[in-house]
Amino acid sequence: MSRQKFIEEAQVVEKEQLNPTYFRIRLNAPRISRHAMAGQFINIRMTHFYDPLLPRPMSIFRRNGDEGWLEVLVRVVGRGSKALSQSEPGDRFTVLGPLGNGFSLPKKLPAVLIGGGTGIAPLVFLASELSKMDVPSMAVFGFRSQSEVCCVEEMRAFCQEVFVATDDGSYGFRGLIPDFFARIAEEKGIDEATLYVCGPVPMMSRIADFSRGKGYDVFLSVEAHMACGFGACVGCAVPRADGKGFVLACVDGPVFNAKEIRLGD
Amino acid sequence: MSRQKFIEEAQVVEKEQLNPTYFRIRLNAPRISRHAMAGQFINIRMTHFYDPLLPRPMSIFRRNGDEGWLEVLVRVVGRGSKALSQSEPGDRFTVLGPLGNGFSLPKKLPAVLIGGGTGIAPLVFLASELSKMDVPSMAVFGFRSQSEVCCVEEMRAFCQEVFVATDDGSYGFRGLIPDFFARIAEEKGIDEATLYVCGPVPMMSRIADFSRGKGYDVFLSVEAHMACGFGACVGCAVPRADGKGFVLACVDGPVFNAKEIRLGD
Amino acid sequence: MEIDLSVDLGSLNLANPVLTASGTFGYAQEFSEFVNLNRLGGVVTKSITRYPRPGNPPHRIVEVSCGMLNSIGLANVGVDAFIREKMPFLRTLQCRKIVNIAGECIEDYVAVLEKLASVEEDIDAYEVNLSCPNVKEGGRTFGKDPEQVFKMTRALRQMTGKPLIVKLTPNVSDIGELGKAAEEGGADILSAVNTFVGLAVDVERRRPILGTVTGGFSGPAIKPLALAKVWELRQAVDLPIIGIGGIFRANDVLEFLLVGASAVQVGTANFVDPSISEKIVDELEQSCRRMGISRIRDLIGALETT
Amino acid sequence: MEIDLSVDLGSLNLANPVLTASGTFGYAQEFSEFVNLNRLGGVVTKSITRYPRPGNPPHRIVEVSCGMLNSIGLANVGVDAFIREKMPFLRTLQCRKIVNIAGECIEDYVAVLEKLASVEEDIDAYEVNLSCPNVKEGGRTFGKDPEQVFKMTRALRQMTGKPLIVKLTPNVSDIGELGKAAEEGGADILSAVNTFVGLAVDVERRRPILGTVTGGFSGPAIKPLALAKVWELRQAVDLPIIGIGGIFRANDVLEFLLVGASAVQVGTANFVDPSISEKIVDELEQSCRRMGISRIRDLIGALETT
Ligand SMILES: Cc1cc2nc3c(=O)[nH]c(=O)nc-3n(C[C@H](O)[C@H](O)[C@H](O)COP(=O)(O)OP(=O)(O)OC[C@H]3O[C@@H](n4cnc5c(N)ncnc54)[C@H](O)[C@@H]3O)c2cc1C
Ligand SMILES: Cc1cc2nc3c(=O)[nH]c(=O)nc-3n(C[C@H](O)[C@H](O)[C@H](O)COP(=O)(O)OP(=O)(O)OC[C@H]3O[C@@H](n4cnc5c(N)ncnc54)[C@H](O)[C@@H]3O)c2cc1C
Ligand SMILES: Cc1cc2nc3c(=O)[nH]c(=O)nc-3n(C[C@H](O)[C@H](O)[C@H](O)COP(=O)(O)O)c2cc1C
Ligand SMILES: Cc1cc2nc3c(=O)[nH]c(=O)nc-3n(C[C@H](O)[C@H](O)[C@H](O)COP(=O)(O)O)c2cc1C
Ligand code: FES
Ligand code: FES
Repeated sequence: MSRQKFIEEAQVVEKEQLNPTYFRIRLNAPRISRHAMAGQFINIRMTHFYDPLLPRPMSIFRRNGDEGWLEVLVRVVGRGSKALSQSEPGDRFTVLGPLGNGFSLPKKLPAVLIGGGTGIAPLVFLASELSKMDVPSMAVFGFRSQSEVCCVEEMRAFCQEVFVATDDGSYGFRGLIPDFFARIAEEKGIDEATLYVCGPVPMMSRIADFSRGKGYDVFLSVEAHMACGFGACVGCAVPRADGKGFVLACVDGPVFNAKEIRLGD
Repeated sequence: MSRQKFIEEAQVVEKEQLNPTYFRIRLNAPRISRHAMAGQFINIRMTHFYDPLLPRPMSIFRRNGDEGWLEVLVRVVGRGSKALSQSEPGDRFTVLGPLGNGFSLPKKLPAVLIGGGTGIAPLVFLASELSKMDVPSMAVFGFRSQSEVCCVEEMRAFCQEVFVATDDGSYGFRGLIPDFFARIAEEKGIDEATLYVCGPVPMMSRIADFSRGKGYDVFLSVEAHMACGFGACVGCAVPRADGKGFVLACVDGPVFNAKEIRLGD
Repeated sequence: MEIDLSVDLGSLNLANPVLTASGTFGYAQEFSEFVNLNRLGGVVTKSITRYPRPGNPPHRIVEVSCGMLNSIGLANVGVDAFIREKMPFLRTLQCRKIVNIAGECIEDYVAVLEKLASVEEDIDAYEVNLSCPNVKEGGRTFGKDPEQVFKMTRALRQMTGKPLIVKLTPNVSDIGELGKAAEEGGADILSAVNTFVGLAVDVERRRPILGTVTGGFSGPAIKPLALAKVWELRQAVDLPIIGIGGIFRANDVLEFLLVGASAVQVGTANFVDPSISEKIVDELEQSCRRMGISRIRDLIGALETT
Repeated sequence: MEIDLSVDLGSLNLANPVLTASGTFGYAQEFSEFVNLNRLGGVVTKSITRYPRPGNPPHRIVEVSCGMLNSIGLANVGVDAFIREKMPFLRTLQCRKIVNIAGECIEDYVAVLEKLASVEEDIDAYEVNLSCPNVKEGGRTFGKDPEQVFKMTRALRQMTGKPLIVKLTPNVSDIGELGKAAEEGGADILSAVNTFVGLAVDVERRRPILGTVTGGFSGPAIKPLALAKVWELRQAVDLPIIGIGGIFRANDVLEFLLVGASAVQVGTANFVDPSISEKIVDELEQSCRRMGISRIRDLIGALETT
């Protein structure tokens, strides 16, 4: 795997606060945008000072290769993401990408895109790609509460069906995504599918467990603490399912077949 | 000396690039502005990240206590001053001030304000105060070259006479301030005066040397590496002329009688 | 929920774990217009020596990435002027008042303690700064040699019944050894760490920026190092530990408590924001509330490593 | 003005003083799309061990103020696969190629050198990573004990005529002692420093963030410490020194040269900007031009301290 990567001085061209903690940031990064595939990520350096020091990995959420932009969906959790959320049009960030392997095309249909929180970001990109290729898909998205719900209308344009759950029931189904998906799978009698899952580890674990023994191909997009994003630091190790060492989230992933890896706690 | 100091979240309300390296930045800091005296400074914290870590001392250049703002004249020399220069209206900095002792009123007249580079900043403030009190003053300002010349018109409104020199002669007198001042003093037959001097150390040294034995009171506004700005770190030591230890630039100064201190190299 | 922030370091009880670090808080009065000093666990004075010290020539300070180097050189008014000019203010405080002492030979330290005896009723504890060159023994820092740490602690122990805090230097292979030496010498409490040795160069002038070539490195940059040292010390000794190094916010305090410190000192942060020590106390209470911790002492040494 | 950036470290001549640090530059190929590797003084491989090592469990990395902690655990393909899979690319490079080796006992290191003998014509020097626990001697890091540094260096010295670089750990009271031990053991060059021991805590989970509790601290935060260590080492030994620690730009390189290093290694910076090593070479030339320095070697050890 040695696709081309680019370092670009990307200018913020739009920023929108979607809800109390999510921000959509559009960056002008023509070369990365043109080469990006769904499931890949970029590494964004926040500042030329030394704090925060390391670039922050962010999934590619949307892109337009012709117009040369890409977007990230940022949840504010710490200093780096906060700095990103406080950027304004005109600000510049050094961006490295596209990084990692994207999602591979589904062998079993339908494609079911299961996302929690900002984990929906790479799935929105994937949905738009599948839709272009007329691959039938459905989406199951979960959020903490109504205020965080986003991208639903957009997804309806791409997918045959879109289901939404919130932890507190303030929008859509009330409860956790794994339960919700299990119910949908049963009701609809889905016994073959390709699941693309991105979200918190407990959510991904439970879906992987639930899928075991069923006719599902399951792909997980995982997060790990990263420094470089391109295989040099060997920091982003994810334990292999077979116990034989580790794979690297940044170059072997971030998308893995659920059978390959063991998710931590 | 225990005048009141304030910590304010000051908003940038104006920024103007005066020349390739000087910036004028207006900050909304009503309490500091109201209490500021000419010769005092503020300590500006650039960021809430830890790099740059320490606040940067900047002389108060102008202020309007009624409107609640003050201005600094910033020369870009390193990371902190660069960050300041890149600020935009709306940005906020934590500012501590007013710090240090200001200039005392002249006992001998005229007041001669001798400034080099951004050393002119506290002298512009001083000139406006002297002018309000109808104290006669003259100014001798030096810059590297014409492109850096600033505040001359403004000073003409405050002072009886304003002389300008540039190192390369591209504006006004050609040469260094100490020579220029010596010539003016001789030509005008100034044998009593209060000199207020702020600029590079070699310039201040030479003026202090030149003044020795003459009928001048000489006040120097000195810079030192500072951490706190209010007497706690004991970092900003300036050697005493009598060899008996040190005075502190931040609380005993930054304005000192030239007889009190020994300037470094 | 009522949050109990109090901690005990042996017989030294603090209303909360936040102390200020020696040399970064003056004689406390300098901060009285920024901080309600009585809200702090306590204050530690700058190092007091037998005679007044003017300190080192400039530059004494330089900023480095996420920290600073200093070569203040123990500038202070000396013990006599301290008693005369600084104790009257300290006496008015209700929080714990800890006097830090330093010197160039054991006799110096002893002389300082002898003089302080006259005001000892207003002092809650002594902290012994051992990061000074022992002029009588070839100039090597007292604090780097366990034997000297032991001797010094024993000598001072015999002079006072007040809690004796021995402040350790981190510039050694094995800080546990130093801690044990202080423990054997009769220390009640250890504080760790003093500054690390650092250097910065003015490339244009081809000179070190500090007048003394190297200086003491402090600030957020040293926090991971300091946490590792406190952790190492925690494995080696049973005495209560005061954690020091790069503390700027409540979360930093909690990190130190978890690795085994019973209290902390806030240093360089006071220069960046003179009101920060009190803010940290406020934040600490909020953090405990958010995390459902009713007694902060329950966090001390509670790091799970398996 | 023609600028001569070349430096000599004994018999090891570099076109410029910029090397890459072990473990931060993979096997060099990872950076070939970002950097013209032949513009560098040389590259240093990650530590190669006798057998492949998967490395430590996650988290292996955490950011701290102006730096990072790592507990990679010497993950590498092992010497056999290194020779088979990584040497072919390295062989194509014109810059200096330095192979870093590590192990858990002297025999491990010896075994790695024995195997590398078959490709030694394509290797310009060896760098010996001593910051590993000596499993046969109670797990204490080889590099903290001058006796073990001496033994290891002597053992490896007998096996190769190539320049032998001994990489020192900074986590000791006296790095000069280690340098002397390596010098006596027959080292040609010293490199300093490896990472400092650091710790970071996940307060919510009450656990260390790294799987191994403590980890190696690197990045701009450690530069002042590393400069002080190189300075200390410079007073103690005559061997050429390679300075390492927090180098991100040309000015940092010049600081290390002035305190006495003859070359440097760029580490963590490669993660922040994969093209940085080559940029530093460019900047270095510009800085020399601006400062009127025609031969960069004239700066080595040129710090004025009086
Ligand atoms: C491949 C990939 C794709 C991602 N995509 C997105 C996305 O589309 N939108 C989004 O909001 N977030 C995304 N993340 C997560 C995002 O990178 C982290 O939230 C961000 O790095 C946190 O930085 P911070 O400075 O705000 O937080 P910090 O203050 O650094 O830490 C806050 C939290 O982040 C965790 N953390 C610390 N260091 C790292 C590290 N090196 N890498 C990851 N987490 C760390 C800490 O454990 C802590 O819980 C992605 C992560 C990966 C690996
Ligand atoms: C009382 C006082 C008033 C001042 N008024 C003004 C003013 O009105 N306008 C203006 O442009 N500048 C003024 N300065 C100087 C200004 O504070 C410095 O230029 C600024 O701190 C440099 O910060 P930096 O991050 O840009 O540079 P750095 O990258 O930190 O360093 C660049 C240069 O600044 C010097 N320096 C480093 N640390 C310090 C420190 N702690 N204090 C001072 N210099 C340091 C270095 O030696 C170096 O030459 C004043 C300084 C003092 C003490
Ligand atoms: C400017 C300055 C002066 C200091 N003076 C002393 C001192 O006089 N005595 C002492 O024991 N420690 C002194 N220290 C060390 C601090 O008390 C503290 O141990 C160290 O700075 C680490 O904490 P920090 O990172 O929070 O600053 C000083 C530190 C600084 C920055
Ligand atoms: C992720 C990482 C892995 C490292 N692996 C090794 C290694 O395998 N062998 C070694 O000798 N040093 C290793 N080091 C230490 C570096 O070579 C270097 O000595 C240290 O990082 C300090 O330099 P820096 O601050 O420029 O990163 C590693 C450092 C990092 C950050
Ligand atoms: S992030 Fe560096 S190897 Fe994956
Ligand atoms: S700057 Fe701290 S005492 Fe003057």
